[in-house]
Amino acid sequence: MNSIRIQTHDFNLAEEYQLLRELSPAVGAVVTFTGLVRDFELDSSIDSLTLQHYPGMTEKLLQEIVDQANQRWDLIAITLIHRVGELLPRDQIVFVGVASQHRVAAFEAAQFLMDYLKTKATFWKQVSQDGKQHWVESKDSDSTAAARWNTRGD
Amino acid sequence: MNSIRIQTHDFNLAEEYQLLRELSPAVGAVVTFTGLVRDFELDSSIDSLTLQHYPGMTEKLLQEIVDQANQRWDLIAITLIHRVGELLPRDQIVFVGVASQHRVAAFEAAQFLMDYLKTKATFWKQVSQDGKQHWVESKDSDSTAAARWNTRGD
Amino acid sequence: MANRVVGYQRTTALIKLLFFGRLGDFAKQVPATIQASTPAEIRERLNADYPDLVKELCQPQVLVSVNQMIVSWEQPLAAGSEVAFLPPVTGG
Amino acid sequence: MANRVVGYQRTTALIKLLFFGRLGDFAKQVPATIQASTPAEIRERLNADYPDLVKELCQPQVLVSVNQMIVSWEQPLAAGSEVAFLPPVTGG
Repeated sequence: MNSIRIQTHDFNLAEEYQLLRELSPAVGAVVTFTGLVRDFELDSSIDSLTLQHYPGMTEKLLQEIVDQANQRWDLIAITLIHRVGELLPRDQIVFVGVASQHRVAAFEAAQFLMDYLKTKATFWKQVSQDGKQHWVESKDSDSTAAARWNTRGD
Repeated sequence: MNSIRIQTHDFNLAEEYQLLRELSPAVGAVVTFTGLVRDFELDSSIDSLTLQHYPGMTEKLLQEIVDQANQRWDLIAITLIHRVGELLPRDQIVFVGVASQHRVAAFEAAQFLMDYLKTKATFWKQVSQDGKQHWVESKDSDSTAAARWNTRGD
Repeated sequence: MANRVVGYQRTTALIKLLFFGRLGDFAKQVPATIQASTPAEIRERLNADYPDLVKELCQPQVLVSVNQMIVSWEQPLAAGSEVAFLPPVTGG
Repeated sequence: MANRVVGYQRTTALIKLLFFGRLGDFAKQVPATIQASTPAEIRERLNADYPDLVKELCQPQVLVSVNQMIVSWEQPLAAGSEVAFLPPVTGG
Protein backbone atom coordinates (compact mmCIF):
# COMPACT_ATOMS: atom_id res chain seq x y z
CA MET A 1 0.00 0.00 0.00
CA ASN A 2 2.58 2.48 -1.15
CA SER A 3 2.06 5.59 -3.21
CA ILE A 4 4.81 7.34 -5.19
CA ARG A 5 4.01 10.53 -7.03
CA ILE A 6 6.04 13.10 -8.96
CA GLN A 7 3.86 16.08 -9.73
CA THR A 8 3.89 19.79 -10.51
CA HIS A 9 0.83 20.58 -8.36
CA ASP A 10 0.82 21.00 -4.60
CA PHE A 11 -0.09 18.27 -2.12
CA ASN A 12 -2.29 18.34 0.96
CA LEU A 13 -0.68 16.96 4.10
CA ALA A 14 -4.02 16.50 5.86
CA GLU A 15 -5.36 14.29 3.05
CA GLU A 16 -2.18 12.23 2.90
CA TYR A 17 -2.22 11.77 6.66
CA GLN A 18 -5.87 10.68 6.66
CA LEU A 19 -5.18 8.08 3.96
CA LEU A 20 -2.28 6.63 5.96
CA ARG A 21 -4.13 6.73 9.25
CA GLU A 22 -7.25 5.02 7.93
CA LEU A 23 -5.51 2.20 6.08
CA SER A 24 -5.69 -0.25 8.95
CA PRO A 25 -6.78 -0.39 12.62
CA ALA A 26 -3.27 -1.68 13.33
CA VAL A 27 -1.72 1.73 12.55
CA GLY A 28 -0.22 2.98 15.82
CA ALA A 29 2.24 5.54 14.45
CA VAL A 30 2.29 7.95 11.52
CA VAL A 31 5.41 10.01 10.81
CA THR A 32 5.34 12.73 8.18
CA PHE A 33 8.15 14.80 6.77
CA THR A 34 7.48 17.89 4.69
CA GLY A 35 10.22 19.82 2.94
CA LEU A 36 9.55 23.49 2.18
CA VAL A 37 11.25 26.11 0.02
CA ARG A 38 13.12 28.45 2.34
CA ASP A 39 13.32 32.08 1.31
CA PHE A 40 17.10 32.29 1.74
CA GLU A 41 20.01 30.53 0.07
CA LEU A 42 23.59 31.53 0.85
CA ASP A 43 22.45 34.60 2.83
CA SER A 44 20.43 36.08 0.00
CA SER A 45 16.68 35.90 -0.63
CA ILE A 46 15.52 33.76 -3.54
CA ASP A 47 12.93 34.49 -6.21
CA SER A 48 12.06 30.90 -7.05
CA LEU A 49 13.30 27.34 -7.23
CA THR A 50 12.99 25.09 -10.26
CA LEU A 51 13.02 21.33 -9.80
CA GLN A 52 14.20 19.28 -12.76
CA HIS A 53 14.10 15.49 -12.82
CA TYR A 54 14.74 12.54 -15.11
CA PRO A 55 11.26 11.21 -15.99
CA GLY A 56 11.10 7.45 -15.87
CA MET A 57 14.36 7.00 -14.01
CA THR A 58 13.19 9.00 -11.00
CA GLU A 59 10.07 6.88 -10.59
CA LYS A 60 12.18 3.74 -10.81
CA LEU A 61 14.67 4.99 -8.21
CA LEU A 62 11.92 6.09 -5.81
CA GLN A 63 10.30 2.67 -6.15
CA GLU A 64 13.64 1.05 -5.26
CA ILE A 65 14.00 3.30 -2.20
CA VAL A 66 10.46 2.46 -1.06
CA ASP A 67 11.09 -1.28 -1.60
CA GLN A 68 14.27 -1.09 0.46
CA ALA A 69 12.44 0.65 3.32
CA ASN A 70 9.75 -2.04 3.29
CA GLN A 71 12.42 -4.73 3.44
CA ARG A 72 14.22 -3.11 6.36
CA TRP A 73 11.22 -2.20 8.53
CA ASP A 74 7.80 -3.63 9.29
CA LEU A 75 5.63 -0.90 7.76
CA ILE A 76 1.97 -0.62 6.85
CA ALA A 77 2.30 2.04 4.15
CA ILE A 78 4.59 4.64 2.61
CA THR A 79 3.62 7.76 0.68
CA LEU A 80 6.31 9.65 -1.22
CA ILE A 81 5.49 12.83 -3.15
CA HIS A 82 8.01 15.08 -4.88
CA ARG A 83 7.08 18.20 -6.78
CA VAL A 84 8.86 19.33 -9.95
CA GLY A 85 8.76 22.56 -11.96
CA GLU A 86 8.90 26.10 -10.59
CA LEU A 87 8.27 26.63 -6.88
CA LEU A 88 8.15 29.78 -4.79
CA PRO A 89 9.48 30.49 -1.29
CA ARG A 90 7.40 28.68 1.38
CA ASP A 91 5.99 26.20 -1.16
CA GLN A 92 5.96 22.54 -0.25
CA ILE A 93 8.55 20.48 -2.18
CA VAL A 94 8.53 16.96 -0.81
CA PHE A 95 6.39 14.75 1.42
CA VAL A 96 7.22 11.46 3.08
CA GLY A 97 4.57 9.72 5.16
CA VAL A 98 5.05 6.38 6.91
CA ALA A 99 2.41 4.38 8.80
CA SER A 100 3.41 1.48 11.02
CA GLN A 101 2.40 -0.34 14.17
CA HIS A 102 5.23 1.11 16.24
CA ARG A 103 6.93 4.47 16.27
CA VAL A 104 10.57 3.46 15.90
CA ALA A 105 10.00 1.81 12.51
CA ALA A 106 8.01 4.81 11.26
CA PHE A 107 10.67 7.31 12.35
CA GLU A 108 13.61 5.33 11.01
CA ALA A 109 11.95 4.53 7.69
CA ALA A 110 10.96 8.17 7.13
CA GLN A 111 14.55 9.30 7.76
CA PHE A 112 15.94 6.56 5.54
CA LEU A 113 13.56 7.52 2.73
CA MET A 114 14.57 11.18 2.91
CA ASP A 115 18.30 10.43 3.16
CA TYR A 116 18.15 8.13 0.15
CA LEU A 117 15.88 10.40 -1.84
CA LYS A 118 18.32 13.28 -1.27
CA THR A 119 21.34 11.32 -2.50
CA LYS A 120 19.95 8.83 -5.04
CA ALA A 121 16.83 10.21 -6.74
CA THR A 122 17.39 12.11 -9.98
CA PHE A 123 16.21 15.57 -9.02
CA TRP A 124 18.14 18.79 -9.52
CA LYS A 125 17.37 22.19 -8.00
CA GLN A 126 17.99 25.48 -9.76
CA VAL A 127 17.69 28.68 -7.74
CA SER A 128 16.65 32.01 -9.21
CA GLN A 129 18.21 34.79 -7.16
CA ASP A 130 18.63 38.48 -8.06
CA GLY A 131 17.46 37.70 -11.58
CA LYS A 132 20.13 35.03 -12.09
CA GLN A 133 19.88 31.25 -12.09
CA HIS A 134 22.30 28.78 -10.56
CA TRP A 135 22.18 25.07 -9.86
CA VAL A 136 22.25 24.08 -6.20
CA GLU A 137 25.42 22.27 -5.11
CA SER A 138 25.01 18.89 -3.46
CA LYS A 139 25.80 18.76 0.25
CA ASP A 140 28.35 16.41 1.81
CA SER A 141 26.09 16.18 4.86
CA ASP A 142 23.45 14.46 2.73
CA SER A 143 25.91 11.79 1.61
CA THR A 144 26.96 11.30 5.22
CA ALA A 145 23.32 10.97 6.28
CA ALA A 146 22.66 8.33 3.61
CA ALA A 147 25.86 6.42 4.37
CA ARG A 148 24.85 5.74 7.96
CA TRP A 149 22.24 3.24 6.74
CA ASN A 150 25.02 1.09 5.28
CA THR A 151 27.10 0.90 8.42
CA ARG A 152 24.44 -0.12 10.89
CA GLY A 153 24.52 -3.55 12.42
CA ASP A 154 20.92 -4.48 11.73
CA MET B 1 7.57 29.36 19.94
CA ASN B 2 6.65 26.12 21.60
CA SER B 3 3.22 24.81 22.47
CA ILE B 4 2.55 22.11 25.06
CA ARG B 5 -1.00 20.92 25.60
CA ILE B 6 -2.61 18.17 27.66
CA GLN B 7 -6.24 17.87 26.68
CA THR B 8 -9.22 15.51 26.59
CA HIS B 9 -10.42 16.68 23.16
CA ASP B 10 -9.00 15.63 19.81
CA PHE B 11 -6.39 17.58 17.84
CA ASN B 12 -6.22 18.44 14.15
CA LEU B 13 -2.92 17.56 12.48
CA ALA B 14 -3.57 19.86 9.52
CA GLU B 15 -4.01 22.89 11.80
CA GLU B 16 -0.93 22.05 13.83
CA TYR B 17 1.12 21.60 10.67
CA GLN B 18 -0.06 24.92 9.21
CA LEU B 19 0.91 26.74 12.41
CA LEU B 20 4.40 25.24 12.34
CA ARG B 21 4.87 25.80 8.63
CA GLU B 22 3.80 29.43 8.69
CA LEU B 23 5.87 30.49 11.69
CA SER B 24 8.84 31.65 9.65
CA PRO B 25 10.04 31.74 6.03
CA ALA B 26 13.16 29.97 7.32
CA VAL B 27 11.21 26.73 7.97
CA GLY B 28 12.62 24.14 5.59
CA ALA B 29 11.49 20.97 7.36
CA VAL B 30 8.47 19.93 9.39
CA VAL B 31 8.35 16.48 11.00
CA THR B 32 5.17 15.26 12.65
CA PHE B 33 4.55 12.17 14.72
CA THR B 34 1.05 11.03 15.55
CA GLY B 35 0.34 8.14 17.90
CA LEU B 36 -2.96 6.32 17.47
CA VAL B 37 -4.90 3.81 19.56
CA ARG B 38 -4.48 0.42 17.92
CA ASP B 39 -7.43 -1.95 18.11
CA PHE B 40 -5.37 -4.85 19.46
CA GLU B 41 -3.36 -5.38 22.61
CA LEU B 42 -1.80 -8.76 23.39
CA ASP B 43 -3.66 -10.44 20.49
CA SER B 44 -7.08 -9.40 21.68
CA SER B 45 -9.23 -6.49 20.53
CA ILE B 46 -9.68 -3.62 22.96
CA ASP B 47 -12.81 -1.71 23.92
CA SER B 48 -11.12 1.50 25.00
CA LEU B 49 -8.01 3.07 26.48
CA THR B 50 -7.98 5.44 29.44
CA LEU B 51 -5.09 7.85 29.84
CA GLN B 52 -4.37 9.02 33.38
CA HIS B 53 -1.78 11.66 34.18
CA TYR B 54 -0.42 13.67 37.10
CA PRO B 55 -1.71 17.21 36.52
CA GLY B 56 0.92 19.83 37.15
CA MET B 57 3.83 17.43 37.14
CA THR B 58 3.16 16.28 33.58
CA GLU B 59 3.19 19.83 32.25
CA LYS B 60 6.45 20.50 34.06
CA LEU B 61 8.09 17.34 32.72
CA LEU B 62 6.95 18.05 29.15
CA GLN B 63 8.35 21.56 29.42
CA GLU B 64 11.69 20.10 30.53
CA ILE B 65 11.70 17.69 27.59
CA VAL B 66 10.93 20.52 25.15
CA ASP B 67 13.65 22.70 26.71
CA GLN B 68 16.18 19.89 26.35
CA ALA B 69 15.29 19.39 22.67
CA ASN B 70 15.74 23.12 22.04
CA GLN B 71 19.14 23.01 23.70
CA ARG B 72 20.30 20.03 21.67
CA TRP B 73 19.05 21.08 18.24
CA ASP B 74 18.58 24.30 16.31
CA LEU B 75 14.78 24.32 16.06
CA ILE B 76 12.20 26.92 15.08
CA ALA B 77 9.26 25.47 17.00
CA ILE B 78 7.92 22.43 18.83
CA THR B 79 4.31 21.42 19.37
CA LEU B 80 3.53 18.66 21.86
CA ILE B 81 -0.04 17.50 22.46
CA HIS B 82 -1.09 14.57 24.64
CA ARG B 83 -4.67 13.52 25.17
CA VAL B 84 -5.97 12.17 28.48
CA GLY B 85 -9.23 10.49 29.48
CA GLU B 86 -11.04 7.73 27.62
CA LEU B 87 -10.04 7.03 24.01
CA LEU B 88 -11.38 4.54 21.48
CA PRO B 89 -9.55 2.38 18.94
CA ARG B 90 -8.16 4.50 16.07
CA ASP B 91 -8.33 7.72 18.13
CA GLN B 92 -5.33 10.03 18.11
CA ILE B 93 -3.38 9.97 21.41
CA VAL B 94 -0.27 12.07 20.97
CA PHE B 95 1.18 14.59 18.52
CA VAL B 96 4.72 15.87 18.17
CA GLY B 97 5.50 18.48 15.54
CA VAL B 98 8.92 20.01 14.96
CA ALA B 99 9.81 22.82 12.55
CA SER B 100 13.42 23.60 11.71
CA GLN B 101 15.62 24.88 8.91
CA HIS B 102 17.06 21.46 8.13
CA ARG B 103 15.60 17.98 8.16
CA VAL B 104 18.09 16.15 10.37
CA ALA B 105 17.39 18.39 13.38
CA ALA B 106 13.63 18.04 12.92
CA PHE B 107 13.77 14.25 12.66
CA GLU B 108 16.13 13.78 15.59
CA ALA B 109 14.28 16.20 17.85
CA ALA B 110 10.92 14.56 17.12
CA GLN B 111 12.34 11.14 17.97
CA PHE B 112 13.99 12.47 21.11
CA LEU B 113 10.74 14.10 22.23
CA MET B 114 8.78 10.88 21.77
CA ASP B 115 11.43 8.70 23.43
CA TYR B 116 11.58 11.00 26.44
CA LEU B 117 7.83 11.49 26.63
CA LYS B 118 7.37 7.71 26.65
CA THR B 119 9.81 7.16 29.51
CA LYS B 120 9.65 10.35 31.61
CA ALA B 121 6.22 11.98 31.33
CA THR B 122 3.69 11.01 33.98
CA PHE B 123 1.03 9.31 31.87
CA TRP B 124 -0.43 5.87 32.51
CA LYS B 125 -2.54 3.83 30.10
CA GLN B 126 -5.35 1.53 31.20
CA VAL B 127 -6.86 -0.84 28.65
CA SER B 128 -10.44 -2.03 28.74
CA GLN B 129 -10.64 -5.44 27.11
CA ASP B 130 -13.43 -8.03 27.29
CA GLY B 131 -15.14 -5.93 29.95
CA LYS B 132 -12.04 -5.92 32.21
CA GLN B 133 -9.50 -3.20 32.88
CA HIS B 134 -5.75 -3.58 33.19
CA TRP B 135 -2.87 -1.15 33.33
CA VAL B 136 -0.45 -1.30 30.42
CA GLU B 137 3.03 -2.57 31.31
CA SER B 138 5.97 -0.35 30.42
CA LYS B 139 8.20 -1.61 27.64
CA ASP B 140 11.93 -2.17 27.97
CA SER B 141 12.29 -1.07 24.33
CA ASP B 142 11.12 2.43 25.32
CA SER B 143 13.81 2.71 27.99
CA THR B 144 16.39 1.53 25.48
CA ALA B 145 15.16 4.10 22.95
CA ALA B 146 15.45 6.90 25.49
CA ALA B 147 18.86 5.75 26.73
CA ARG B 148 20.47 6.19 23.30
CA TRP B 149 20.28 9.98 23.69
CA ASN B 150 22.61 9.78 26.68
CA THR B 151 25.30 7.76 24.97
CA ARG B 152 25.69 9.79 21.81
CA GLY B 153 28.85 11.74 21.19
CA ASP B 154 27.22 15.01 20.19
CA MET C 1 10.38 -1.25 67.94
CA ALA C 2 9.73 1.20 70.79
CA ASN C 3 12.19 3.61 69.19
CA ARG C 4 10.38 3.42 65.93
CA VAL C 5 7.06 4.25 67.53
CA VAL C 6 8.62 7.22 69.27
CA GLY C 7 10.07 8.24 65.94
CA TYR C 8 6.66 8.26 64.35
CA GLN C 9 5.12 10.24 67.16
CA ARG C 10 7.74 12.96 66.81
CA THR C 11 6.82 13.40 63.14
CA THR C 12 4.42 16.28 62.77
CA ALA C 13 4.44 16.77 58.99
CA LEU C 14 0.98 16.12 57.49
CA ILE C 15 1.53 14.77 54.00
CA LYS C 16 -0.87 14.57 51.06
CA LEU C 17 -0.71 11.17 49.30
CA LEU C 18 -1.23 10.36 45.62
CA PHE C 19 -1.03 6.95 43.93
CA PHE C 20 -0.95 6.65 40.14
CA GLY C 21 -1.50 3.89 37.60
CA ARG C 22 -1.77 0.37 38.99
CA LEU C 23 -0.80 1.65 42.45
CA GLY C 24 -4.13 3.43 42.60
CA ASP C 25 -5.96 0.08 42.44
CA PHE C 26 -4.18 -1.02 45.63
CA ALA C 27 -4.65 2.32 47.41
CA LYS C 28 -8.39 2.86 47.18
CA GLN C 29 -8.86 2.66 50.99
CA VAL C 30 -5.75 4.67 51.90
CA PRO C 31 -6.49 8.03 53.58
CA ALA C 32 -5.66 11.16 51.60
CA THR C 33 -3.12 12.33 54.17
CA ILE C 34 -0.63 10.79 56.56
CA GLN C 35 1.99 11.94 59.06
CA ALA C 36 5.56 10.98 58.15
CA SER C 37 9.05 12.44 57.86
CA THR C 38 10.22 10.64 54.68
CA PRO C 39 8.62 8.72 51.80
CA ALA C 40 10.26 5.55 53.14
CA GLU C 41 8.47 6.12 56.41
CA ILE C 42 5.14 6.50 54.62
CA ARG C 43 5.72 3.09 53.14
CA GLU C 44 6.50 1.59 56.54
CA ARG C 45 3.45 3.17 58.17
CA LEU C 46 1.11 1.89 55.46
CA ASN C 47 2.41 -1.66 55.77
CA ALA C 48 0.19 -2.73 58.66
CA ASP C 49 -3.10 -1.93 56.95
CA TYR C 50 -2.14 -2.15 53.25
CA PRO C 51 0.52 -4.86 52.84
CA ASP C 52 -0.42 -5.53 49.18
CA LEU C 53 0.02 -1.86 48.35
CA VAL C 54 3.35 -1.63 50.15
CA LYS C 55 4.61 -4.72 48.31
CA GLU C 56 3.92 -2.80 45.08
CA LEU C 57 5.54 0.38 46.45
CA CYS C 58 8.71 -1.59 47.20
CA GLN C 59 9.20 -2.64 43.56
CA PRO C 60 12.41 -1.02 42.33
CA GLN C 61 10.78 0.66 39.30
CA VAL C 62 8.38 2.66 41.51
CA LEU C 63 9.48 6.29 41.85
CA VAL C 64 8.43 8.80 44.45
CA SER C 65 7.96 12.53 43.98
CA VAL C 66 7.63 15.30 46.52
CA ASN C 67 5.85 18.41 45.32
CA GLN C 68 6.18 17.09 41.77
CA MET C 69 9.94 16.52 41.88
CA ILE C 70 11.36 12.99 41.74
CA VAL C 71 13.29 12.47 45.02
CA SER C 72 14.94 9.70 47.02
CA TRP C 73 12.94 7.64 49.52
CA GLU C 74 14.88 9.33 52.33
CA GLN C 75 13.94 12.89 51.33
CA PRO C 76 12.83 14.83 54.49
CA LEU C 77 9.22 15.97 54.17
CA ALA C 78 7.86 19.37 55.11
CA ALA C 79 4.29 19.72 56.35
CA GLY C 80 1.80 20.05 53.51
CA SER C 81 4.03 18.27 51.00
CA GLU C 82 2.41 16.33 48.18
CA VAL C 83 3.95 12.86 47.91
CA ALA C 84 3.13 10.83 44.81
CA PHE C 85 3.97 7.20 44.08
CA LEU C 86 4.66 6.62 40.40
CA PRO C 87 4.81 3.26 38.64
CA PRO C 88 6.68 3.13 35.30
CA VAL C 89 5.00 5.56 32.91
CA THR C 90 3.22 4.29 29.79
CA GLY C 91 2.11 7.37 27.88
CA GLY C 92 2.70 8.34 24.28
CA MET D 1 45.30 8.33 -33.46
CA ALA D 2 44.51 6.59 -36.75
CA ASN D 3 43.32 3.58 -34.78
CA ARG D 4 40.99 5.73 -32.76
CA VAL D 5 39.40 7.16 -35.89
CA VAL D 6 38.91 3.67 -37.31
CA GLY D 7 37.37 2.68 -33.97
CA TYR D 8 34.84 5.47 -34.25
CA GLN D 9 33.93 4.57 -37.80
CA ARG D 10 33.27 0.95 -36.85
CA THR D 11 30.73 2.07 -34.23
CA THR D 12 27.24 1.86 -35.61
CA ALA D 13 25.15 2.37 -32.44
CA LEU D 14 23.09 5.56 -32.60
CA ILE D 15 22.73 6.81 -29.03
CA LYS D 16 20.25 9.28 -27.57
CA LEU D 17 21.94 11.82 -25.26
CA LEU D 18 20.55 13.52 -22.15
CA PHE D 19 22.29 16.04 -19.88
CA PHE D 20 20.81 17.01 -16.51
CA GLY D 21 21.30 19.79 -13.99
CA ARG D 22 24.30 22.06 -14.57
CA LEU D 23 25.49 19.77 -17.38
CA GLY D 24 22.50 20.90 -19.44
CA ASP D 25 23.83 24.47 -19.42
CA PHE D 26 27.04 23.28 -21.13
CA ALA D 27 25.24 20.99 -23.59
CA LYS D 28 22.74 23.32 -25.23
CA GLN D 29 24.36 22.97 -28.69
CA VAL D 30 25.03 19.22 -28.46
CA PRO D 31 23.00 17.14 -30.96
CA ALA D 32 20.32 14.85 -29.51
CA THR D 33 22.05 11.71 -30.82
CA ILE D 34 25.58 10.47 -31.40
CA GLN D 35 27.32 7.32 -32.60
CA ALA D 36 29.49 5.63 -29.99
CA SER D 37 30.20 2.24 -28.43
CA THR D 38 30.64 3.30 -24.77
CA PRO D 39 29.82 6.33 -22.60
CA ALA D 40 33.57 7.03 -22.35
CA GLU D 41 33.71 7.21 -26.12
CA ILE D 42 30.82 9.70 -26.18
CA ARG D 43 32.87 11.92 -23.91
CA GLU D 44 35.91 11.63 -26.20
CA ARG D 45 33.90 12.40 -29.32
CA LEU D 46 32.30 15.48 -27.79
CA ASN D 47 35.67 16.88 -26.71
CA ALA D 48 36.57 18.58 -30.02
CA ASP D 49 33.45 20.72 -30.21
CA TYR D 50 32.43 20.95 -26.53
CA PRO D 51 35.57 20.98 -24.37
CA ASP D 52 33.87 22.88 -21.51
CA LEU D 53 31.12 20.27 -21.35
CA VAL D 54 33.59 17.38 -21.42
CA LYS D 55 35.59 18.95 -18.62
CA GLU D 56 32.38 18.84 -16.56
CA LEU D 57 31.62 15.27 -17.65
CA CYS D 58 35.05 14.19 -16.43
CA GLN D 59 34.40 15.33 -12.85
CA PRO D 60 34.40 12.24 -10.64
CA GLN D 61 30.95 12.91 -9.12
CA VAL D 62 29.25 12.79 -12.55
CA LEU D 63 27.43 9.49 -13.09
CA VAL D 64 26.29 7.99 -16.35
CA SER D 65 23.20 5.90 -16.95
CA VAL D 66 22.22 3.73 -19.89
CA ASN D 67 18.52 3.15 -20.33
CA GLN D 68 17.98 4.57 -16.84
CA MET D 69 20.45 2.27 -15.09
CA ILE D 70 23.66 3.67 -13.56
CA VAL D 71 26.56 1.97 -15.38
CA SER D 72 30.33 2.24 -15.78
CA TRP D 73 31.85 4.49 -18.41
CA GLU D 74 32.99 1.39 -20.32
CA GLN D 75 29.50 -0.13 -20.63
CA PRO D 76 28.99 -1.33 -24.27
CA LEU D 77 26.11 0.52 -25.90
CA ALA D 78 23.39 -0.99 -28.07
CA ALA D 79 21.80 1.02 -30.86
CA GLY D 80 18.93 3.16 -29.62
CA SER D 81 20.22 3.32 -26.04
CA GLU D 82 19.45 6.38 -23.94
CA VAL D 83 22.60 7.68 -22.27
CA ALA D 84 22.19 10.30 -19.54
CA PHE D 85 24.86 12.30 -17.76
CA LEU D 86 23.96 12.98 -14.15
CA PRO D 87 25.62 15.52 -11.86
CA PRO D 88 25.17 15.01 -8.08
CA VAL D 89 21.44 15.07 -7.31
CA THR D 90 19.96 17.85 -5.17
CA GLY D 91 16.29 16.97 -4.67
CA GLY D 92 14.25 16.68 -1.48
